[in-house]
Order: sequence, then C-alpha cells, then structure tokens
Amino acid sequence: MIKKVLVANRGEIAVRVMRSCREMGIRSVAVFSDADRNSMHVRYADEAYNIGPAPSRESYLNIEAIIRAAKISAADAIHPGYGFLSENAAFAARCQEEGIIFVGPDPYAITTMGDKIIARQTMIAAGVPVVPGTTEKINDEETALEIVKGIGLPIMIKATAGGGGKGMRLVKHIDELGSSFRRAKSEAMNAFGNDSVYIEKYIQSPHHIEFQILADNYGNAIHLFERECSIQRRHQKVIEETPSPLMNPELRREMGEVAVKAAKAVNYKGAGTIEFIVSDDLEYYFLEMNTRLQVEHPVTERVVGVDLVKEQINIANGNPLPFSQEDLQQHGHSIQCRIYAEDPDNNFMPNPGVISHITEPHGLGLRCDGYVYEGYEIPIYYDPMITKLISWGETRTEAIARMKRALYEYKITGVKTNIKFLEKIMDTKDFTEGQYNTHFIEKNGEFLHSSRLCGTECEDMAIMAAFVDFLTKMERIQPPRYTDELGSNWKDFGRKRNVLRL
Amino acid sequence: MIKKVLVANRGEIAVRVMRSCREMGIRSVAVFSDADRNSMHVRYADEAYNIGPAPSRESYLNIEAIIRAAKISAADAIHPGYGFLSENAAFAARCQEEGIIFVGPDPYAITTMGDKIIARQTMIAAGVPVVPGTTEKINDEETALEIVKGIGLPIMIKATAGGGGKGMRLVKHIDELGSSFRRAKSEAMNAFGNDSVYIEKYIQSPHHIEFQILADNYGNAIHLFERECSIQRRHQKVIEETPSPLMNPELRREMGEVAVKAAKAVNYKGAGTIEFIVSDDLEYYFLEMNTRLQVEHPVTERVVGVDLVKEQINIANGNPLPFSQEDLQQHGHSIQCRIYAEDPDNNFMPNPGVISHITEPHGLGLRCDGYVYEGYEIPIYYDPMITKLISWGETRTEAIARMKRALYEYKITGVKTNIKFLEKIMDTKDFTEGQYNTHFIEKNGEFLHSSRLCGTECEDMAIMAAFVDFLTKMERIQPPRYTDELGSNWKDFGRKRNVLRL
Amino acid sequence: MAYEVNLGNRSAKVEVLNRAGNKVLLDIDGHKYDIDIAMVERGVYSILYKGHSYNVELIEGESSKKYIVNTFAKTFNLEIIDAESKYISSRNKGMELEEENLLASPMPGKVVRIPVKAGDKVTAGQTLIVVEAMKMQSEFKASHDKTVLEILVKEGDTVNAHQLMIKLE
Amino acid sequence: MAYEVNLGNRSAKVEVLNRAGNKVLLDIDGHKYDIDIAMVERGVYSILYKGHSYNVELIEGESSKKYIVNTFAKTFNLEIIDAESKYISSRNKGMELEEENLLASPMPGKVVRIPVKAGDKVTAGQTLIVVEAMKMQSEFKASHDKTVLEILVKEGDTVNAHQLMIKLE
Repeated sequence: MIKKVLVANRGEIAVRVMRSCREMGIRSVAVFSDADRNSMHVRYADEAYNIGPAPSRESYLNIEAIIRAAKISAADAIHPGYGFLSENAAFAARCQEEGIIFVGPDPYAITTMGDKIIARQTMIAAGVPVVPGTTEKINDEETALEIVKGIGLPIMIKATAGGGGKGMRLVKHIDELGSSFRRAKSEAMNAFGNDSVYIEKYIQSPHHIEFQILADNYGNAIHLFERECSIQRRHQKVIEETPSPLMNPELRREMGEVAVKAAKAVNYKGAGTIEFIVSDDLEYYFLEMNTRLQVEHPVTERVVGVDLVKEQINIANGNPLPFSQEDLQQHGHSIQCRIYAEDPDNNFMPNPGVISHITEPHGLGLRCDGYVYEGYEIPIYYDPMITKLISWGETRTEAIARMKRALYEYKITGVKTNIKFLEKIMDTKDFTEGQYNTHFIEKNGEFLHSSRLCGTECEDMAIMAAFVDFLTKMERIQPPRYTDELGSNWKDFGRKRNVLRL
Repeated sequence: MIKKVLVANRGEIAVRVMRSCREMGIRSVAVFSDADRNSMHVRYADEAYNIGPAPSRESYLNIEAIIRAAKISAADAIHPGYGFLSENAAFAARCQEEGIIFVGPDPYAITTMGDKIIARQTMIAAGVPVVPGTTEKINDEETALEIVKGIGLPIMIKATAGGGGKGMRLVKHIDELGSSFRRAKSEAMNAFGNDSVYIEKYIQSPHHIEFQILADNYGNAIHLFERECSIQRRHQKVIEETPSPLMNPELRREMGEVAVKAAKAVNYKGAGTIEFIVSDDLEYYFLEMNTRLQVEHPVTERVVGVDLVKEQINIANGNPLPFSQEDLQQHGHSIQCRIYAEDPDNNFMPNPGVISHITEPHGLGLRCDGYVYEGYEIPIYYDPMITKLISWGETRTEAIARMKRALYEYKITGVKTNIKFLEKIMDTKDFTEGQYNTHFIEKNGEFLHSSRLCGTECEDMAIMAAFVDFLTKMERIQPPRYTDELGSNWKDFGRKRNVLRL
Repeated sequence: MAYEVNLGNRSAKVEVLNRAGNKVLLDIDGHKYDIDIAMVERGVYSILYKGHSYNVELIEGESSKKYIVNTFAKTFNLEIIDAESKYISSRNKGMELEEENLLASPMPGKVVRIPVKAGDKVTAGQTLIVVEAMKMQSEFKASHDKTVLEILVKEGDTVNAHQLMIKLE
Repeated sequence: MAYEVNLGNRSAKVEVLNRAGNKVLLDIDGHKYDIDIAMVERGVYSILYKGHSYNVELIEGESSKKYIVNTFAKTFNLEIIDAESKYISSRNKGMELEEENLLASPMPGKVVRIPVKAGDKVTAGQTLIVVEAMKMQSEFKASHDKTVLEILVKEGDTVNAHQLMIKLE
C-alpha cells in the first residue's frame, strides 16, 4: 500500500495530484527548484525538498536529484504529472531499480509509444488504423517520391522523434517534395539530434480527438470516452471539451474499442490517452499515445465522475479496476479553458511576472485548477499555463454560457493573460455551433483579435477610477490640506488597510 | 420573457442568483443597504440601487423601497433569495399588483404554508402524514391535557406563528404540562405578538429530512430527491447531504410522492421544499414547507445535475418543466458545510469583522458559494454565514474525504470561523458512519470541542514565524543597521510588496 | 539577544543564532531549529524544517508585539516580551484586579437593551447589557454583586470589538 | 484644477467639481458625471453611475501618474499629466527619435543568443538577440539598417521587463 507519494512536478498539476493524495490519506512530498521556493506545491505538500537550480534540466529533469529526494523522504511512489519526466522510460526504469513505484506504465510501453515509427508499426500489427504512410524511416528522396505516388498528395513529413511541431513539413505540390524533405531532416537533427523522418498522408481539416483509457495489472482495460482538442494555437491545445460535437454513439463505441485495443497492444498499465486524427467525413486514424495524465483530464473526470489520479494510484497499488466499461456513462457536457500568462495581441508572447490581484470564479458547475496567488511571481523558466478553468453544464450550450460567466468573473492583474481571447472564442459562431477543426484559430483570426467595444462611457469610467486614485494618493502625501474633503470613507479605508498591512 | 431580474437579497445567495442570470443572458439588479455599498453583490450586478439604512427592516425588508428600485431599473422580475422577504405573502402580492413577476409561488401558497396550523389542516386533507397532535390552536390547559391523554407523552408545544425555536416547549412529564403551556404562550406572544399554540407528539431521536420539489404553471410537479439536514446547532442547520444515509429506495419513492402531493395541495408553483421529521424506525411526518429556495439547494444541484435557480426563472417565465420524474437520477454523493463567522469555542457567538486573508479551496468535486473577499468588512447587521462549501464524491466516503481536504485548504484570517469545528465533525465516528440525528452536536459535544493536538514542534513553528516577522518589522524601522544581515530575500520581498501597494 | 515569547499559557525563550536569507537558525527553550522560512503572502509564512512543510498565518494584534497565530491544528494568542513590554506589564500589575470591573464587548455589535442605570446595585447573574450582532443577542451579566458606576454607551449605539461599555465597582 | 489624462490615444480634460465621501462629481471633456466610487479591494474600484455598476482595476505603472487600467471590455495605458509631466515631456521631445535605437526586452526572460557584436553593421530584419521566457524563444530584429553601438547584456543573463539590452545608431 502506497503511504507517501513524491510528486516529480510543479505548478497546477503537482497541487492537483497532492489534493487526491490528501483525500486518500496519502502523504505528499514536493520537490522544487531554486525558482520555486514560494510556489504553491511546496506550501501544499507535507514535505518539500530542493532539487537544484531553476533551469528544468538541472532540477525537474534531474533524475538523480529526484531519486535522492524520494529516498530521503522514504516515499513509496513517484507521480510524474505531465511533461518533465513523465514520458521518460529511463526514469521509470530507474524507479523500478530503486524499488520505488512509478505511477504510470512500465518502461516498455513508454519506449514503444515514444518512437513514432515503432508505435505505428505496433498499432498496424494490432489492427488499429493509422494515417496512410510509411512504417519505416525514409533516408532518400527517391523512396519518398515513390511513397507519395502510392498515397497521394498532400502529405506530411514528420520526425520520428518529433513533438511540438518541429521537424514537420506539409507538402502540397510534388515539386516541393525534395526541398521539404531536406529541410525536415535538418530541422529534426537540430531539434532532436536525430534526422529520421517518415511520411504520412495529410488529413485536410483534421479534428483532434482523443480517448482516455485506464488499464490495471490484470489485463482489464476500459476507456472513459473522448475529448475534443481541436482548438489549438502553435500546435498547443487551448480549449478541450467532452463529448466532442463531432461524435456520434456508434463512432464513439467503435473508437473507444480501438483505443482499448491500442492500449492492450503495449500491455498498458495506468492512465493513458490515445490521440486520433479524425477527418470531416469521420475517418479516424491513430496519431499517438500519451503514456501519462493529460492536461485536459478534468473534463473527463467531470462528465464520467471518476477521479483519474485516484485511479492511477489504485492501479499502482495493484488493485483491479473498480468498474467495467458498462458501468461508465457520460453525464452532461464539460469544457476546459487553459489560462496562459501570455499576450494574445502580441503573437501569444509569454508574460511572466508578479500577480498583483486575482479573483477566481466560483459557483455551480465550475472547477479551477491553478497554483498562483496574490504576490506570487511566475518564474520565467517554466510553462506559461497558470490555471485550467473547467465548466460543466447539462448541455453544451449551458457549459459554454457557464464558461463565459466564469471568464467574466476571472480577474488577474499584474501579468497579461489570454482570458479575453478565450471569451472571444466562446462568442465565435463556429465554436458555439460546434463546427470547428484544428484550423479554428487561424480561420477566425480576425474576429478573435478584434478588440471589444469600450465606448466613451466605459473609457470615462477608466479615467475616473484612475484619477480619483491619483488624487487620493496625492492627498495621503499632504494630509492636512485635503483630509476634510475626503470624507470619512477614505479615512475608513485607510484605517482598514492599516489593519491588513504587516 | 424575463430580461432583467432584481435580486431582493444580499450575501452569497444574491451573487449565486446573479450568476445563473448571467448564464441565461439576463441582466441583474442589486439592492443594497448603507452597510453593503462594498458588498460583492453590488459589484457583481449590472445595476445597483441603495434602499436604505443598515438595519434589515429599513432596507432588505422595506417592500416599498424595493418596489421603487424595481421600477427605476425597469426590472421584469424580482428574485427574493431566502430569508428577508422570500416568504412574505404581502410582498408577493405587491409584486403582482405592480405587474412585476415574483420568482416564487403565489401569495396563497405562501400564506397557507406560513401558518403552521392551516398547513397541518391542508396536509391532513391531502392525505399527507403529519405529526400526531392538534389541528386547532389550543386555548386552555384542560384541552391540552385531553389531547396529551390521546397521543401520549412526550409532546411539544409550539407557536402557530413559530420559527427559530421560539415558543417551543418539550413536555416529558404530565405535571410539567401546565407551566410549560403557560410559558410557551407567553414566549409566543413576546416573539410573534400572537400567543396561539398547538400540540404535537415529540419524535424521539428525530431526523430532519426534506424533499426538493419543482412545479410549473401547468400542474406538473416533480421532486429532486431528499436532503438530510439533521446536523444542527441552535435549531440551525450546519451540514446537509444527499442522499441521506438513512434513506432506502422504497422510502425515497414513497416520501417523494408524498412531497409532490403536498405541493400540489397548495397549487404550488416554482421551487419549494417539504420538510419531514423521520423517526429511527423510518416513520415520517410532514413538518413544514419552505416556499422558496433553501440554503442547502446546492447538494441537490450537484447530485441531480440541475440548476435550480434557472428552473425557478424558467417556471416564472411560464415555461413547462423540461423533465419528468423519470428523467431524474441521483449521481454520487454531495455534502454542504456552512462556514459561519462565529466562535465555536464561545457558544457559537457571531464574529463580524474585516477579512484580512482568505484562501479558498479548489479542484475536482468542490463548489464554494461565498461573497467575502480580502479587505471586506462583514457587517454586524446580517447573517453570520459567509460561505457554503459543497463537496461531491462518487461515494459518501469520498465526499467526506474531499470535504476534509477542502476544509484543510480553506484559510480565513481576521474573523473567527467554524472551519475547524466542521473538520472535527468530518472526523466524528457517528458522522462517518452515517449514524446521526438532530441530537448529533449535543451528543458528540465533548469530542467536537476538544482541541486538536499542536505538539511542541507545532507550537515552536508558530513562535518562529511570529518572531521572524517581528524582527523583520523592527529591521524595517531601522534599515541601515540590519539590512545586510537580512539577506537578499527580505529585500526582494519588500520590493515585490511595493509593486503591489497602491 | 534572547526574547521571551508568550504562546497561550506557555512562555518560551527565543533567540536567533544565525541567519542568511531564508535560512535561519533559532534556539527555542534550548532546542535548535535550522529552518528555511519565507513570507509567501502577506502574513503567511512557509517554513521548511527537516523536509517538513509547515504553514503559519499571522494577524497582528493591538500592538506590533502581539499576534494571533494560526497553525493547522490550533489558533494561539502570542506576545513578544521585550524591555518595554516588561515595564508596562509591571506597571499594570496593581491594576489587574480592576479588569473585572470593566465590561467590554468581545465583538462588534449594537446595544439593544441596558436594563440597569448608573448607581444601581446589581447581583451576580443579573443582566447588565444586551448586545446584538448578526441576528443573535448576547446578554452580559454581572459576575459578582456590584454597583454600576458608569454606563458609557446607550441603547442603539454601535460598539466596536473590545469597546468599554460599563464600569462597575 | 483640470488635469489632462491620456488614455490610449485619447487625451481628456478631467476635473473634480465636488466631492463628499464616496460621492464625486467630475467633468470629463465637458460631460458631467455624478458618481459613487469606492475602492473595494487594493486597486479595485466599484463605480455606481445612474444605477449602473462598473468595476475598474488599476495597476500602478513606472510612476504614480501612470496606470494600466482594466475595464470589462479592454485594457488601457493611462497617464495623468500635470505640470511636472509636461516639463519632462517637453524636455524629452528632442530625444524621442532615439527610442528606436534602444532595444529593450518587453518581458522578463533569459538571453540565449546574441548573434551580433558591438560595431557590427546590421540590416533591417537581421536578428540581434534571442530571449527565452517560459519555454518560448523570441527573436528581436533590427527595424532598419543600423550599427550596433553597445551590447549591455551577455548570453545567459536574466533580464527584467523593459531592461535595455542593445544600443544602435
């Protein structure tokens, strides 16, 4: 039985994992870099250990430092969260060696799914549909040309070690093939130190739909339905929802079964996600498997009513799955918005800094998974995501209305965020009608970046607030002259403030 | 179609109603007393009007001032929340006269259910079981004696206009009857200006269980299952949950049908609650009907998946109920804790004041319906409830574990609260086993008031934090001498603070 | 320099032995603590000690030396005693007995009823004043037989926490 | 006394005509506003005007006269112009052209690459420096053909928002 879990992560996901640990009566151990001494996961945990300097590779990616913290704290298990070491087979193996339970699949599943070509081959062998293309890496342009003749244009050239859009090239005309092939290889070499590439058919207007799966150590595997993740910017998801507006019950059952088959093909254990590309005419293809918890797991938790972190720990504890496929149902609709510290008006440039004021949304049907607080300085070293806002509604329409209400209530000052950009998405016709694919943000760019109307009266309110604030400050500097005019309210406020100030 | 709603209330319920309005695209109008200019409902609303001085009877109970605000703002409807004017038939009638929709039942239902004897008579006529006793007010001790001979001891003497435990007397021995009768009458006269009393059989170890109902204008009425409300202090509910640990499917179906029958007997429209007394051997009796939204409505919303405020507005709009009894199901378990600004160690004495710091719980399965914020001064004039914390879990055990986790995360400084007392309840065996009735707090008093262990190390942490804080303040006063010793961290913090200060 | 710190009923000797940035070495009643302490929010301290993570919240009391301290388990009143406090404390020694003759409201509220008047002789248990806050009325009663010396508030007045209302003798 | 307030590209004349407690009468460009204004939280103002409830959030900028102002719809830069500001502004007039010769980082980050050195002649569009923040690299390029005058940071340095990095001419 796991009694103490070290969470090898930071930010919202570290806090989220610790919350489930606390509910299970499991003690939690935080690890932190020099930049994170004041971070929420350190405050939330029962124990906390410094594992090195601010840059990730010297701390959160430092396997030995993390293993050392696990040994000092006598943690039974390590939960890797997402990102960092969560899909690192060497880390999972190292935990095994040290007799520490790794909350996740075994190194074999991570390795197999980590190499895109091996994953494709494994899936084809298991009868899972993959995007038409090669199952071997391609070394020369001639082979590439032959393949393209077979599957037809357009095609994508992808790095086998790929990720984050690097080493990817779209080819629409046959005469672009040579130069694109060479450029993809050189980009792949630069980014991953490995110039292997392969070719896939390019799916026009693709939908990105994934299935959450859970598998225990006894061969039981089930899926928890789909998540629609097509709203992306710079190949990064911004909004996710379940059910997918594209889905129908037959397709859901079929894709769910395929997802379970894919997981079983690598003898998967724990929580994982099978990502599919789906075309407008509902052809679907295996894209990749994420062998960890996803950022967007909360929408599934809300609609299916299962705590996925608890299930991960139950499986790591060697318990069988507590439910079968038939026990699971979807209730209502859930949407997640990722709140980033970034400037949507300036090419989504990250905007780290000090949170000066924050008001979080509350009430029926909302969940807010974040980690920042007033006075917290968001470090420059890590991901710009600061909160995940999750809404639920009886219907998709209600879930959207509730998300709009929540975004209206959400106030963060001190850093720029994408909150108003997300509000715009909620107002976009393609989104409210559920008619969208991965081109959504590009397609609706003009509307999304148009600024909201603040008429003269709205502007005048801004002026008055600032002007009154300015005068009040001036009066504080010269109290004898202005005090009377101020009225008792200002004095009261000053007095109240003094009580608050240390 | 309702386009603008005036919310004739304050605090968390005003904000909660406005949230649903916002999701429906309905504009909201706040009214506020002189004590509430800075209150959250004024900030949250689209419009806000002052309706008088701080004392409730001069503002939130001032019918004419509220009607005036509704006319100035051209509100189509008034939502009364709970408390204040929510069960005032004259107010509902006044709205009708003015052509303003009252979001609630008509004056007839309010009047009938407002007088306990008339309500008893109406329920008996409708075939709803009531606690054995009188259906007429009793004027002399002889009649009282006769009645007691018929139904047997113990009995309760209650004021017909009663509420809040006033004018209530428990009689266990026949020789107490005379003096108790006289005292109940005089108390009732003092409290309500009406000395009418009646007699009911006293139910030993009673459970307080209520059923939520919804009824439209077309004779459709359904129930949304039960809420268990037996955890009370000073006749006020502290914790509510659904499903009730006492309930079984047959009893639920039967009591639900009775609740619907009770509502139909007064031609009820809108959301209402039928309260029952249930004995340990599952005999149940109608207690009273609350003709408004209840404080504890969120547990039903979570488990049944319905937004009750939206349904109230839909019914007020003249829409038929969008679901039938068969469409409704309970999913999982939900618990609500009421957070009061009070001192549990000092007889639950209210503790108004300025909120100096607040950290609210977040994450999977939690809802926090509050209205206070940092720097807010809780007024002395109104209810001490500041937040309702609602947890959900797949099982009752998980809902309790999650509530414990949420209470652990919840930090409020500046005023005393009952948060630690609620944590104690979550640890009480009778509660975790679901074996409790309205005597719970009394019965477990010793355990509930015992203080948690803070050993030497815990005490030393308290001392160190305060001592370091004290030294830092001293150093700020004498900067040249200490600055070097402080290390850069303290200076950085000072700098960061300056950024935050206006 | 060692200070005396009163925590509830406990009195502890506290001294900072060394400090560099977040890292502070303290001695409390002879026990040495090597801690990492950071003020993460206004009045909220995070302490790491031997790997354990503690959170302590402070509210400053009437003076800069008095605090209300919240730990996970318990809330304490805390006072730091320095030379000045000691002087005040010794000066006040003789007056302490008088405190039971001063009736103050423990919370903010409104005076709803004063059933006594200056000069009245009252008996132990007799109600002197009724204060209402948040819909609840609290009766304040005489602890011993006394005489009402002075009434400093009147019915309808709003009182602050700790405001003196009645003097007895 | 009337002040000039710059809000984005707009310049407005603002004057307080009267005030008593929360109630303030202002004139903005000839339009009179009779408002009820309260600071409800640090930097958060609630304004009631003709029954409408507005919320405005302020963050103080580099000086006490500069603000970032959030309304529900939009975020503005705002500056209050008084005699002092006017003097500074007139004195700086001649220097304004120089600003495009000063390259500052718009956000905090870390310098990962500086592909130029002092004395280099650079052409419009040429990358001068690469700064990384939150896993994203931003390239800063020359807007015109210039010469690198001075480089004030080096690779690996952490820079603050608005910190000057390169001077050109």
